[in-house]
Amino acid sequence: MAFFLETLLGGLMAGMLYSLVALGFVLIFKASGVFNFAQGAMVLFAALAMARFSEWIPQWTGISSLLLANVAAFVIAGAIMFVVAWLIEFLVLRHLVNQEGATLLMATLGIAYFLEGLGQTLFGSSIYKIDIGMPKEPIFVLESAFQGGVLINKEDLYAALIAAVLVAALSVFFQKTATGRALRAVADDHQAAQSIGIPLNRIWVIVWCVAGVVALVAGMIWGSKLGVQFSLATVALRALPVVILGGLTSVPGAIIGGLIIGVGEKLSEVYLGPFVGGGIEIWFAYVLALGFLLFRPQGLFGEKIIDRV
Amino acid sequence: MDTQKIVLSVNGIEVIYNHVILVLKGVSLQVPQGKIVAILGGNGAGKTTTLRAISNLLQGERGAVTKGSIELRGERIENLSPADLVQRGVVQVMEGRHCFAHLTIEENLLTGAYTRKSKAEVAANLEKVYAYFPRLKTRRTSQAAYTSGGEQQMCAIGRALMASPSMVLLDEPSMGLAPQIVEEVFNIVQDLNQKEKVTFLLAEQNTNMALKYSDYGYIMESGRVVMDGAAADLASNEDVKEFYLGVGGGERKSFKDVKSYKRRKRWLA
Amino acid sequence: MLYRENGQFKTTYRADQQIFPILQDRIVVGLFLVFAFAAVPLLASDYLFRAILIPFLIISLAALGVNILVGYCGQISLGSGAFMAVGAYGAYNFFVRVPNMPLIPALILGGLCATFFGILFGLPSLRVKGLYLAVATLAAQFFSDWMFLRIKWFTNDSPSGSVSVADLQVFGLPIDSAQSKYWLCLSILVVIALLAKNLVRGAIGREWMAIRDMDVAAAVIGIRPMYAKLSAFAVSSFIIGVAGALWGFVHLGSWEPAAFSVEFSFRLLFMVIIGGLGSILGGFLGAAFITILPIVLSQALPALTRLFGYEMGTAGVSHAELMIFGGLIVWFLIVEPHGLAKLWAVAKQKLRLWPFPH
Amino acid sequence: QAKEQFFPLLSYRTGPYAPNGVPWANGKQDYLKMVNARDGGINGVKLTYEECETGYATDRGVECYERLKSRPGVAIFDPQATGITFALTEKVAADKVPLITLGYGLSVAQDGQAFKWNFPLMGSYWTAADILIQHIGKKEGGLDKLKGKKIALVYHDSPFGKEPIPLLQERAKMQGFDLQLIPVTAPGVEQKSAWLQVRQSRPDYVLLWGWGVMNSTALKEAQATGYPRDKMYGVWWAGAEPDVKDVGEGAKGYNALTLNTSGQQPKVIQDILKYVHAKGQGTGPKDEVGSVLYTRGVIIQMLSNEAVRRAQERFGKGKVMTGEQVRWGMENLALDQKRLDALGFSGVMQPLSTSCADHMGSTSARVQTWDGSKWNFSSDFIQADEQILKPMIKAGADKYLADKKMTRRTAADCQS
Amino acid sequence: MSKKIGDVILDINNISLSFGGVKALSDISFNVREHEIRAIIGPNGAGKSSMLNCINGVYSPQQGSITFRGQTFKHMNSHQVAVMGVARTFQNLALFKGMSVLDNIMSGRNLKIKSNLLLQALRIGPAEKEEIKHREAVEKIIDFLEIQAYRKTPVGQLPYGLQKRVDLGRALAMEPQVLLLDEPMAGMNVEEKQDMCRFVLDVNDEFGTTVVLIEHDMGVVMDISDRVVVLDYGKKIGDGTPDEVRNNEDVIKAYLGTSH
Ligand SMILES: Nc1ncnc2c1ncn2[C@@H]1O[C@H](COP(=O)(O)OP(=O)(O)OP(=O)(O)O)[C@@H](O)[C@H]1O
Ligand SMILES: Nc1ncnc2c1ncn2[C@@H]1O[C@H](COP(=O)(O)OP(=O)(O)OP(=O)(O)O)[C@@H](O)[C@H]1O
Ligand SMILES: [Mg+2]
Ligand SMILES: [Mg+2]
Repeated sequence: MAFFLETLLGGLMAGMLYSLVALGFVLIFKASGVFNFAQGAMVLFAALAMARFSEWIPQWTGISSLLLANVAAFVIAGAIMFVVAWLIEFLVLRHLVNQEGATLLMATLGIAYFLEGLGQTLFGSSIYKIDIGMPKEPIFVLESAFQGGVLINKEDLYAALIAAVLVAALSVFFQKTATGRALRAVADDHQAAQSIGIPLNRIWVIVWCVAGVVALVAGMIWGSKLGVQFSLATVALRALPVVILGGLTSVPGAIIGGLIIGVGEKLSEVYLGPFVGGGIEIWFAYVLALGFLLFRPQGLFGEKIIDRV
Repeated sequence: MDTQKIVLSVNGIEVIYNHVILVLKGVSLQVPQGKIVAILGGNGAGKTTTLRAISNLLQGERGAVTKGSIELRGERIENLSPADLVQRGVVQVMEGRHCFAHLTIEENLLTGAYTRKSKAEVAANLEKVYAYFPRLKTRRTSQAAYTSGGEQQMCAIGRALMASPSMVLLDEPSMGLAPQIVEEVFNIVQDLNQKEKVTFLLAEQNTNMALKYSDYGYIMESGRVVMDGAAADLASNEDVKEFYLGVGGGERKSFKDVKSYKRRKRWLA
Repeated sequence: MLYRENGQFKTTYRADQQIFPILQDRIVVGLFLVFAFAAVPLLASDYLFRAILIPFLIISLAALGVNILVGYCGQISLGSGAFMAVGAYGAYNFFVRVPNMPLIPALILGGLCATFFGILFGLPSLRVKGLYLAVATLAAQFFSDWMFLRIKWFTNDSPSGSVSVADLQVFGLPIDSAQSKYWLCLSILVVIALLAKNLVRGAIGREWMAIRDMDVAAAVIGIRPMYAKLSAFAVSSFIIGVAGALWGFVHLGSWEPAAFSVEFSFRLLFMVIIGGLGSILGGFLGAAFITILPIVLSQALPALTRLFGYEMGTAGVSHAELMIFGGLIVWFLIVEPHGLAKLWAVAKQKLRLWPFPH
Repeated sequence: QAKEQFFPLLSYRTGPYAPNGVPWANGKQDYLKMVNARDGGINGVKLTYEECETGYATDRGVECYERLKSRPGVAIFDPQATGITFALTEKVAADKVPLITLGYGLSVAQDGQAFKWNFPLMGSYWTAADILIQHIGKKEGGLDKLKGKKIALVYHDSPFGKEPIPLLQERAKMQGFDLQLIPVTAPGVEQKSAWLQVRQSRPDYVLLWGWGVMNSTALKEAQATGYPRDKMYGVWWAGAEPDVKDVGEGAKGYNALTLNTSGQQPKVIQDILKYVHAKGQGTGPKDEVGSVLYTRGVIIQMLSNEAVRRAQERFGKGKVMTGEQVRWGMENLALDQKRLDALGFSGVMQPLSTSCADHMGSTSARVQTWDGSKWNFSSDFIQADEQILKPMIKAGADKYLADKKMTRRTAADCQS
Repeated sequence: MSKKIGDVILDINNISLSFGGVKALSDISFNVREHEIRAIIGPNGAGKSSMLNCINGVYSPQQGSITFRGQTFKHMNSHQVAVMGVARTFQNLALFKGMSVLDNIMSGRNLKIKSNLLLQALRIGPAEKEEIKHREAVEKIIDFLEIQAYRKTPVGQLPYGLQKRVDLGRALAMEPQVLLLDEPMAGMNVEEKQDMCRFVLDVNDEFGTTVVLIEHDMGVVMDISDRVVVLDYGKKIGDGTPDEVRNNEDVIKAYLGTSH
C-alpha cells in the first residue's frame, strides 16, 4: 500500500514536470495555431543559458551568493529568450502569416535545429549544472501508518508547486484578459485577426516570450534534476501525450493530462512492466492518451474540433 | 469628384499572386470622404483583390502590389500592417465571413474592439451592434462556427463596426443574407454614413442594392476598371442595366426565360 | 519560351491524362531515367553509391509512402519508422525462417506485414484527426521499438537483439556490389513510384485527397471515410514497409530497432512537408534535401572555412550545420510555403511565360 | 608520394551522448598528434586522420564509414557506438578493414575464428558483467554468499544495455541469486519508474548499464529514492567524470568498472601535454587530458598504432599498411608489461596479447569508487571467468556462423 | 415548357433537431415530388441548411423520419444517401481545396468507379477505359458550366463565384436524381445568376432531376421553383406555390418584408 502510494505520488510529480513542458506547447498552439516543434529546443536553450550564466556570473563578478548568481542568471536567460522570441517573429513568423499548420510546423522545426546548433555553439555541449538549491534527499511521511513511511521527493514537490502556480496564472491570463481573447482569435484565423486590427507581430512576440519563459522555468527545474545537456530537448517527446490528452488548446488540460499520464505510465511500468519485460511506459503513455482520445477526439479539455458544412 | 476631399486613392496598382499570376492590371480609384463607393463586377474581376491590396491583407495570400501606390489621406500605406490601418480607422469586412470559429459570437464582437481601449465605448458599440442585429444577441453565447451562414455574416459586419472605424471596406456584405437583412445592412451602411460620417468602399454583387445606396461606382472586369461614374448614371446605363441589373430592354426578365446566348459586353469588344 | 506547351493539343482524354502531358517533361524524365539507370553506375564512386545514392533511393521510397498517407490523405503520421521496422523485421523473419526464400517475395511479404500493422494503427484515424492522430502513430512507433527489442522471436533469438542478413540474390544475381544494390533500389523505386502515381491520379487518389480536404463533403458525395483512410494507411505502410526492408537488407545489412527510431519518423514527415505535401516529386526533393544536404554541409563547411584560414573542429561544423540546415528550412518555407515541388512548379510556370514576366 | 597511414575517426561531439563522446575522441586525436610530434609517426610513416561526426546515429555512421573507408592507407575503424558497430560488421568484412570496439560491441566477437574483422579488445559486456559479479561476491565474502541475494540490472534499453543479460542469467543460475531486469528507455532522461521498482524490490545491488546522460540521471534518481550509492556498480561506460561530476556529493560511494586508470601522471599523458598541449595544439581543454574516457581514447589509438607497427614488422617496416595487414597486426598484438612501460602506459592498463582465436587480448578490469570529487580504485584487476565465458562465446559464434552459412576460419587463414 | 411532375420522392416527416438549447428544426414536414424544383426559404438561422444536413446524414435529427422512394429512415447515412442518388452543394463552399477543378468534379463520379485498387495502380485495360469514360462525362459538365479554362486550376485559387460553379459541377457529376442546392447563387451578380438558373433549369429539364433549392434571392425563387417551403426559426410557416407563398401573411412578416 505504501508502495502504491509512492508510485502514485511519483507519477503525479513526474506528471507535473511533463505539464511544465506541455504548457509551452499549449501556449503557442493556442495563440497561433502552430504546433511548436521547437519547444524542446527552447527548453534546452533556455536551460543552457541559465546554467552557463549561473556559472559565469560568479567568475566574472566575484559574486559568491548562490541565490544572487541564480537570480541574475535567470534574468539574463529570460532576456535572451525575449530576444529569441523577437527574432523568431521578425525573421520567420511574420513571413508566414496565414499559412497552413504543416508549413508552420516545419518552420518551427527549422527553428529547433537552429536553436540546438546555436545553443551548443554558444554554451557548449557538455553536461552543465543548475543548482538552485533544491533539496536532493527524500523525506518520509506517514511513517506511523506504514512501515518505512512513504517516500516523497522534495525536489519534485517544489517543482510541482511551481508548475501549478504557473499554470494557474496562465489560465487566468487566457480566460480573462482581452489579450487572451485576441490570442485565441489569432489561432483561429490569422487573416481575420489582422483585418480587425490585432497586431499579429506583437501578439506573436508576446506569446513566444511567455513560452520562452515557461521553457526557461521548465529547463531550470528539469535541469536542476537532470543536469543540462542535449537530451533535455527529448523531454518534449515525453510531454507530447500530455498535451494531446489534455487538449492542445487547454492550459488546465496540460496539468490534468500531465497527472493522468504521469500516474498512468508509472503504475503501468511498475505493475505491468515486469510481466512483459519492462520498458513499456513510453508507449503505454501514448496508448493511454489514445484511449482517451477515442472517447474525446479533441482531448479532455481541448476545444471541440469543428467541422461544419 | 475632385472638389471633394479624397480619403483613399488607389493609383494604378498591379497585383501579382504567387509571383506569377497577374490579377490587377493597373487599377485606380478614389474614395471621397464621407461617401459610399461601390466596386462592381463579375466573379473573378478582382474586387476582393483590390480590397485586400488596400487593407494590406495580400501578404497572407502570397500576393503583392508590384506597381502603383495607395494613399490614405495623403499618406502612402502600402507598407503598413493591417493593424496600423485599423489604428487609422480603416477596417475590412472580409469576403466569406471569417468569424473566429471557436470564439462565441460575443467574443468575436469584443475582439473586434481590440483597438478600442475605452471600456464604455466598447460597451456602447456592443449595444449598437446588437441593436442593428438582434439575431446576434440571441445567439451571443454560441460558438461562431455553429451559427448559420447569415448569422456569421452579421457577426463579421458587426465585428468590424466594433472598432469604431472611419472607413469600412465591405466585401460582399449581402452574401447569404435574407432579403430583409440585406436591406437592413444597407440601411445600416447608410445610417453610419450619414450619422457617423463613416466612409464606405464596398464590393458587391447585388448591383441593384449597391447602386441604390452608393454615391459612386466603379465597374471592374478582369483586373481593370472598365467604367466608372456616379451611381445614378451607372444605374441608367444600358449595359449596366442588362448585365448587372437584369433589366436590359427596360423590363425585368424572369429567371426562367433567360436566353441561353449572351450578348457581348460592349467594353470588351 | 523553352518550356512551351502551346501547340501541343491533346486530341484524346487518354493523351491528356498521361502522367506527363507536356512533351518537354516526357523528354526530360526519359533522359533522366536513362541517366539514372545507365550513366550513373558508370560515373558514381563507391562512396556516392553506398553513402548517398542508395540511402537516398530507399528514403525516397519511404517518403513516397509517407506522402500518400500524409500528403494525399491528410492523416498526419509520426509512425513511419515503425512501419519501416515492421517491414524490415517482417521481411527478415520470412527470409531466415522460410528456407530458400527469394529476396523480392520476402520484401513484398515484409511490406504486407507493414500493411497489416498500418491498418491496425490506422483504425483510430476513423475517430481521431489532425495532430491528435499523431499520438496514435507515435504509439505505433514506440510500441514497435519496444516490440522488436523485447520479443525475442522477432529477432530470431539473437542475444543482442540485432539482426543481419547475407547472401542477397535477385533471380540468381547476387546483390553485393554497390551497383547491383543501386539498380535494385532504383528499379523498385521506379516501379513503385509509377504505381503510386497511378493510384494518386486515379479514383482512389481523389478519394484520399477529398478526405484530406473536406471529409464531410467527401462523405456526402459517397466516399466512405473508413475505406479511404484505411486504404491510404494500407498502401502507404506497404510502401514504407518495403522501404524499411530495403533499408535493413540492402543499406545497413545488419540492424537494431534504433535504426528505425522516432527521429527517423520525424525526418520522413519533414521530408514530405518540405518537399511538398501531395506531390510525388516533392517526396524525392524533400528526401534529397533532408538526407543529402547535411552530408554536403558537413563536407563543404570545413573546406569553406579553411579558405578563410580558419580550421573548424567537427563539433563546430556540426553545430554550424544544424544552424544552416534550420535556416535553410525556414528560408525555403518563406520563399514557398508549399514545398520544393511547388517552387519547381512556379519556376516552370515562369519558364512558360519567359521572357515575359507575367 | 608521402607515406601516410590514415586513421578515420568516427566521433560524436553533438547530440545526447556528446559529453562522453568528446573526451573519447579528443584522446584518440591527441595521441595521434603526439606520436607524430614525438616519434615522427610509426617507423617514419606519418599518421593522418580525419574526424567524421556521427551524432551516435547509425545511418550517419555508415555514411562516415563509406566516405572514409577508401582513403589511401586507411588502417582501422573505431565506430564508438554499438549500433554503428552492428551495421559495420558486415561491411568491414567485405571491405577488408578491421573494426576495433574496445570495451563495447558484440561479446561473441571475441571469437576471432568466427569474427575475422572484429576486435572487442580488453573486454566485452560479458566480461564486465562477470567481473562485477565476482567483485560483489568477494565483498560478500565468497560467491556462494550471493545465494538468495537480489541483484538488479538497470540498463539502457538497447542492444548495448541488453548485451550482459545472458551472462548475468548464467551467473544467477550458478550462484543462485535473483536477477531483476529494469530497462530504461533511451536516452534515459526519465527513470522515475525504474527507481520506484528498485525501491520496491530493494535489491542488494544495482548494476548500472548506462551511457551518456542516463548515468548521471540514474545517480540522481538513486539519491532521490534513497538507494545507497555504494551498492551501485556501473559498467566501464558508466564510470567517467561526466557521469558523476554534476551529481557531486550525491554520487559518493558509487562504484564503476574501469579498464584504465585516469589522471595526468602516466608518462604517455605527460608526453601528450608536452608535445601537443604545450604547443597549443591540444584538441580539447587541458584539464580534460587524462580523464577516464580521454585515457580510453588514448589506449584505443595506441592499440591501433601498435597493430600497424606489428604489421610493419611482418610486411615491411616503414611501409603504409593495408587494412588486411593491420588486421593481422591486430590479431598478433603482444603487449607485455615491458612494452607497455616503454610506451608510457605503465599502470594505465593491463598487458594484453591477441591471437587468431582470441580477439580480446585481456579480460580484466578493476573497480573504482567515486569519493565525491575523484575516482579511487577499490579493487585490483579482476579477470573474467573463462570457464563461463568460453562455452557461451563458442555457442554464440557458432550460431552466427550457421545463420550466415559460414565456417570457422582454418589454421591457414589464421596465418594470412 | 411542360414538365411532368411525378410522385413524392422525398418525404420529410416531423423532423426535429436541436443543438443544446437551440431548436434548429421543430417538427418539420414537407415533401418533394419527382422532377420538381422545390425551394426552401426563410430568414437567416431558420434551419434551412440544417434541413439539408438531415437529409444528407450529416446531422441526425432527434425525432422524425425521412422517406426516400418509399424507404423510411430514422437517420440517414451519408454514403447510403449518395448511393441512392442524392447530391448536394454547400453554402460555405466545401470544395476539395487542394485539388484541381477537374479532380473535384471527377471525385463526384467516384461512386461509379468499379475497378479495384490493384487495377487502378496498374492502370491497365478496364481501369484506364473507365477513367476515360468518366472523364468524358465530366468534360461535358465542364462545358456545360463553362469553366473549361480553369480545368487544371486548383479550386482554392478560383474566385468565389466560380467555386460555386465547381461545387455544382461536382454534384452534377454524381448524376443524381435529387439535387440539393444550398444558396448556389449567393455572391453572384445578375448575369451570373441568370447563368446559374439556366444550369439548374436545364438539369431539371433534360435529366428530370429533382431539385431542392435554398436561396435568398426572391426573384430567383419565385421565378424558377414549382413549390416553396418557408421556415422560420425552426418552424414551418408556409408551403405552396410561389404565388401562394408570396401572399402568405406570415411569410411576408417573417421573411419577405414589405418591399417584395
Ligand atoms: N490566393 C490566390 N492565388 C492565386 N490567384 C488568386 C488568389 N486569389 C484570387 N486569385 C485570382 O485573382 C482573380 C481575382 O479574384 P478576386 O477574388 O479578386 O475576384 P472577385 O472580383 O472578388 O470575385 P468574386 O466576386 O467571385 O468574389 C481570380 O482570377 C482568381 O483566380
Ligand atoms: N452544428 C450545430 N451546432 C449548434 N448549432 C447549430 C449547428 N448547426 C446549426 N445550428 C444552429 O441552428 C440554426 C439553424 O442553422 P442553419 O444553418 O440551418 O440556418 P439557415 O436557415 O441555413 O440560415 P442561413 O440562411 O443564414 O444559412 C442556427 O441558429 C444555427 O446557429
Ligand atoms: Mg470577391
Ligand atoms: Mg444556411
